Amino acid sequence: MSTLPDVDALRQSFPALAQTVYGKPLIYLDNGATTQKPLSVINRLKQYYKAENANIHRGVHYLSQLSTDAFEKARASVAAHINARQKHEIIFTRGTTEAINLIAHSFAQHLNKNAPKVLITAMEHHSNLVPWQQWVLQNGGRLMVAGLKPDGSLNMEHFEALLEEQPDIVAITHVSNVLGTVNPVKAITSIAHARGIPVLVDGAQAIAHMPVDIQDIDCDFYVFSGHKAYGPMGVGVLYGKEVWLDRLPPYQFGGEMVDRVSFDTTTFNELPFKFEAGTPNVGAVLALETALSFIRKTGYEAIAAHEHNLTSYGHQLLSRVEDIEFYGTAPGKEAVISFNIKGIHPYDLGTLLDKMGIAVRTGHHCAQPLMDHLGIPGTVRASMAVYNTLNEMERLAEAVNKAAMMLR
Amino acid sequence: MSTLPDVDALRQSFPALAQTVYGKPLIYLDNGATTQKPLSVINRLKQYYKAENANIHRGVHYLSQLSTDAFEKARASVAAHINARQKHEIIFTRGTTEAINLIAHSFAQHLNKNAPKVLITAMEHHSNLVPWQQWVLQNGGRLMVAGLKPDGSLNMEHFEALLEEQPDIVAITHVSNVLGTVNPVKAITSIAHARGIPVLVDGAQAIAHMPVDIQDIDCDFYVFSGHKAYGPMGVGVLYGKEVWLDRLPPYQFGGEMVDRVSFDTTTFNELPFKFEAGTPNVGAVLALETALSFIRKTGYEAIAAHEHNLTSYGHQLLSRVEDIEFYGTAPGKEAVISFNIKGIHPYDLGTLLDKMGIAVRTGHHCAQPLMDHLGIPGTVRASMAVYNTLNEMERLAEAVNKAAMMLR
Amino acid sequence: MSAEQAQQQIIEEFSAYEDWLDKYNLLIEMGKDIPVIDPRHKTNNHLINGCQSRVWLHAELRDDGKVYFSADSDAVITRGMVSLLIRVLSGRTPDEILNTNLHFIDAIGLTEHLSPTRSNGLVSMIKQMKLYAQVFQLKTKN
Amino acid sequence: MSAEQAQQQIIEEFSAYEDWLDKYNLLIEMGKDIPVIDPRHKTNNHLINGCQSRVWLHAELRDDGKVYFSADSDAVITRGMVSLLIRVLSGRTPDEILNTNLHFIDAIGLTEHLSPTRSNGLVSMIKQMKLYAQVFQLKTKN
Ligand SMILES: Cc1ncc(COP(=O)(O)O)c(C=O)c1O
Ligand SMILES: Cc1ncc(COP(=O)(O)O)c(C=O)c1O
Repeated sequence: MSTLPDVDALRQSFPALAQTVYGKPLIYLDNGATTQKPLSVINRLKQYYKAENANIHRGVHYLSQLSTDAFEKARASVAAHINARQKHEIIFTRGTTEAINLIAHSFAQHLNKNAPKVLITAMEHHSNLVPWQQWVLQNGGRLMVAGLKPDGSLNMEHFEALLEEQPDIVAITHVSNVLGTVNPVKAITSIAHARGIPVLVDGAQAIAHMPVDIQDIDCDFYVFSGHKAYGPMGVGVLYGKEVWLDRLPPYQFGGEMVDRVSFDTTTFNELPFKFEAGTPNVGAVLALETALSFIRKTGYEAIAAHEHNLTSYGHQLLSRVEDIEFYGTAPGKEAVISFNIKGIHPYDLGTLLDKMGIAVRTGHHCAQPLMDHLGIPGTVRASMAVYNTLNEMERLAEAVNKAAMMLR
Repeated sequence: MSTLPDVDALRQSFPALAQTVYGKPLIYLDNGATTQKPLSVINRLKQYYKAENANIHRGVHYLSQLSTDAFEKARASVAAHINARQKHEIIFTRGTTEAINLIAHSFAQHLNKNAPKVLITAMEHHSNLVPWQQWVLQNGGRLMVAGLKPDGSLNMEHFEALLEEQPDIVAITHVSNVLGTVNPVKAITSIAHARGIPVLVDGAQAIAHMPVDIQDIDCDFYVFSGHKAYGPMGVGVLYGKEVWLDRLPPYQFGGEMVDRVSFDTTTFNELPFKFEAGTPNVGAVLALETALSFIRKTGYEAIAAHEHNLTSYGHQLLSRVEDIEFYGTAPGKEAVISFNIKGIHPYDLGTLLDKMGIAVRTGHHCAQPLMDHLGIPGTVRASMAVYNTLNEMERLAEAVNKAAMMLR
Repeated sequence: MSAEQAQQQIIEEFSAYEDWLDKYNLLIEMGKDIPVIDPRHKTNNHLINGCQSRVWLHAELRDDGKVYFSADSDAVITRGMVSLLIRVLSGRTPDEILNTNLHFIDAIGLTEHLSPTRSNGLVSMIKQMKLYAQVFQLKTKN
Repeated sequence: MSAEQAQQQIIEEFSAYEDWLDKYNLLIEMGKDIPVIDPRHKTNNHLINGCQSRVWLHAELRDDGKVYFSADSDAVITRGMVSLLIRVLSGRTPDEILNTNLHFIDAIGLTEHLSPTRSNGLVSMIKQMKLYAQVFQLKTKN
């Protein structure tokens, strides 16, 4: 247990966790939606706007140069964090959703094909579903959906059977935001590549919890959001293999992404700028770098060990609640507990938990098709981060018990 | 002169202005690229991440509700700032560039037409040029470019002649980022509407300097960036008339913008959510609200009076520099002075000014076609904000003189 | 009892409780007394969509010139909120309904449910009730 | 004079000045002594694109086995920087060029020009000079 993080110490640097709501100490278990931010991240933003702020690239003055250097250093640092080969394989976006839309759009243009086929899974977030769905719908194509096993893990047989129908691209989440399932994205990439099919991995729910080695996974695209990994909102990362990014046409136009513009025609800048139109969110990119360095300093191993404890302890305590049903119990699942209590609407449960100071998310978690698949309107979801405590899991279980008693 | 702002007092709240660079006090005259931020804006960001941060919409817990309410209040506040009829006519984007790309994309889809025509002007920023150009290029259409008069104002005869060729849309900047020219967007909208042609106005360089009354202008779309108006990076505003926003298809998919998703099909949410895919940049939106309220508190009238003084004083002083050439001298021009000194490369001048502590921008300012039109590789651009002083204009002129002597 | 008296009564009943959970307990209990909507009206036509819980609302104008509401929700807290609204507004004339200022929600500390961004759909529900009243008012006046 | 000696000489020349503007004055002066590129080589082929100023660079391997550079730029500060590089690297063998660590730039306080994000293209210029040396090295060895 020597690798466990010092959670008490760590909590000190998260001001948001010290709040009370309705007079009760806040227990924040909505980390799947967004995490709270350490002071180092908040201060990085503040510092940027107090002493470094300038628009970047092409500027010759001191602040512009300072900001540009910091921005490009952050790019290199993000590349190193996920072990990307080259820093220009890192594109900064607004978030996961924008990154997936970018790839879906540019890939569609590149392929320029009738009846395209995209293979996803039944556990995708809307952001990794609707962009592909709209493309195939508009072109007479087909969205192929690999099913799940009862424990919420991917039905690999079904997946492989669909793969044989030769989809144009595979888009799959690394970790399910509802079920916590960790998909075998390395194996999936390998079998997809054997058929020449590129793979996009949605890492929104992975990057805060487990080390991501892009060269090991070997996927073609990997995307995540800063705000779900202790970073600020308004920044996300799109990793793309150089060969792909070179090949795909740009998505948005204007600003730094052009090389030479005349009224008749435009040539585009090289990577990574080709995909970064308009003034980037410089401050947020620098704060994202700080957030990732917070993660490295804490250590993925320590984070995973602690979160695993939280999750299994939480499961254990909650399973004593009468009539509770869990969604997602695959081995090795991430720090998410989704559940319902028979006969109780998740909204009611969530509302009462809130009054007891516990922030969970209720509803469909932007995964309506998964809810349909499970035959439920929604779930209550407790999603943990490194700063949550075993004691908080106890208070969650007590509160769920109490609420359930009130609601029955 | 009673309306002039108390600039000394005001500067106290901009920490970035108190810096020295290379041992010299910073004179920041790159406000056209991005403005510095008042403490109120920086603190709003900090406060958000310290005590309010949560993902918004659909969340039932306290912080999520708090953030959601604040976010929607900010939307109403932005709507009021530009006198929009309805708050759902305000869409939050990443910035001006994204807003224009959104409209260009959705408008193109909506029109779904061969050989489309877009009317722009010769002074457009790449962000209000390339998105339209790429659309017309890909569909055998035509980009129509209204020319300029020698003083940098729009050639209205040419514009009206082109309008008679019935373009599908007019996209025009409110204020030129190079020339400072203020375009008569109200009159332009009126004559375009007389022909049934919708108008998009790029307000990136206007919103920090002059009151914008959307109902008075009556344009169909108006866009601007937060970071050029004392707000943070990573947030922009797209105003669209309800009838247009209702009519246009969504741009990006995922997150809050959907209503009901199944694997087969998706229905989209109502305005404004339909156009806001993924987790929005909540903190930045709230800080943008604070920035706009800083502007209102300072008062557009006071801002304009002071900036007008800065600009005309700067012009007056600089015009004594030997061989100086100004670009953009239209009556009523905004707080921008673009110039070159014959035989001196703007990069050289900018570099030396930088060493004297003066931050200006040099180059093509993302308006290459305008540079081609003017027959120059670039300009030196001093762009002012409300916190600049007459003394800074004097030091600018001295520095330009000194640098010119060194470079000749 | 007037609408105002009904509001006062509700405020009094809630004033007995300090703790949030006690208030919610009461709310949940009250939800059980809701005039339940006839199952054949539990259709999409009568559905008011909040993001998370669903509410079905039916209104009829009876011969006494008053509007009678019945409703249901799949969430019991929402049902409790709705039952309070019905207590205040049901069995009143369209005029009375339109002129009632629902101050009790604030007074009993449930203002948060009135946030337009709240995902329980309460705001749309009140709107819908007033809309019914408006329609019936036009009807009676013709 | 070796490349190292040339660097030392430059460092010494700059050490006479404390003020930034004086250093730049010197740099500008030095730009005037650049071995000017033959106009017929001032083509896009020889262009190294920084974002803001343009540099043309030509290299030839003479019979003495040494590489001779000539260059020009439309910006005089860039020309100054380039002239320093030429002073250090021109008239040397490919091996020497490849093995020279250009520490003088840092020593005279112009490190900022070496930032890969700097828009003057100096970094690409150094890369280009070393690339020429590499090509010539291969040539001489064959
Ligand atoms: C698996 C997954 N993908 C994508 C997203 C969308 O991320 P964002 O809203 O930051 O774009 C989320 C966040 O809810 C998610 O959990
Ligand atoms: C007139 C004009 N339009 C558009 C833009 C692009 O704004 P942003 O980079 O914030 O998207 C700018 C900023 O440079 C501008 O000056």
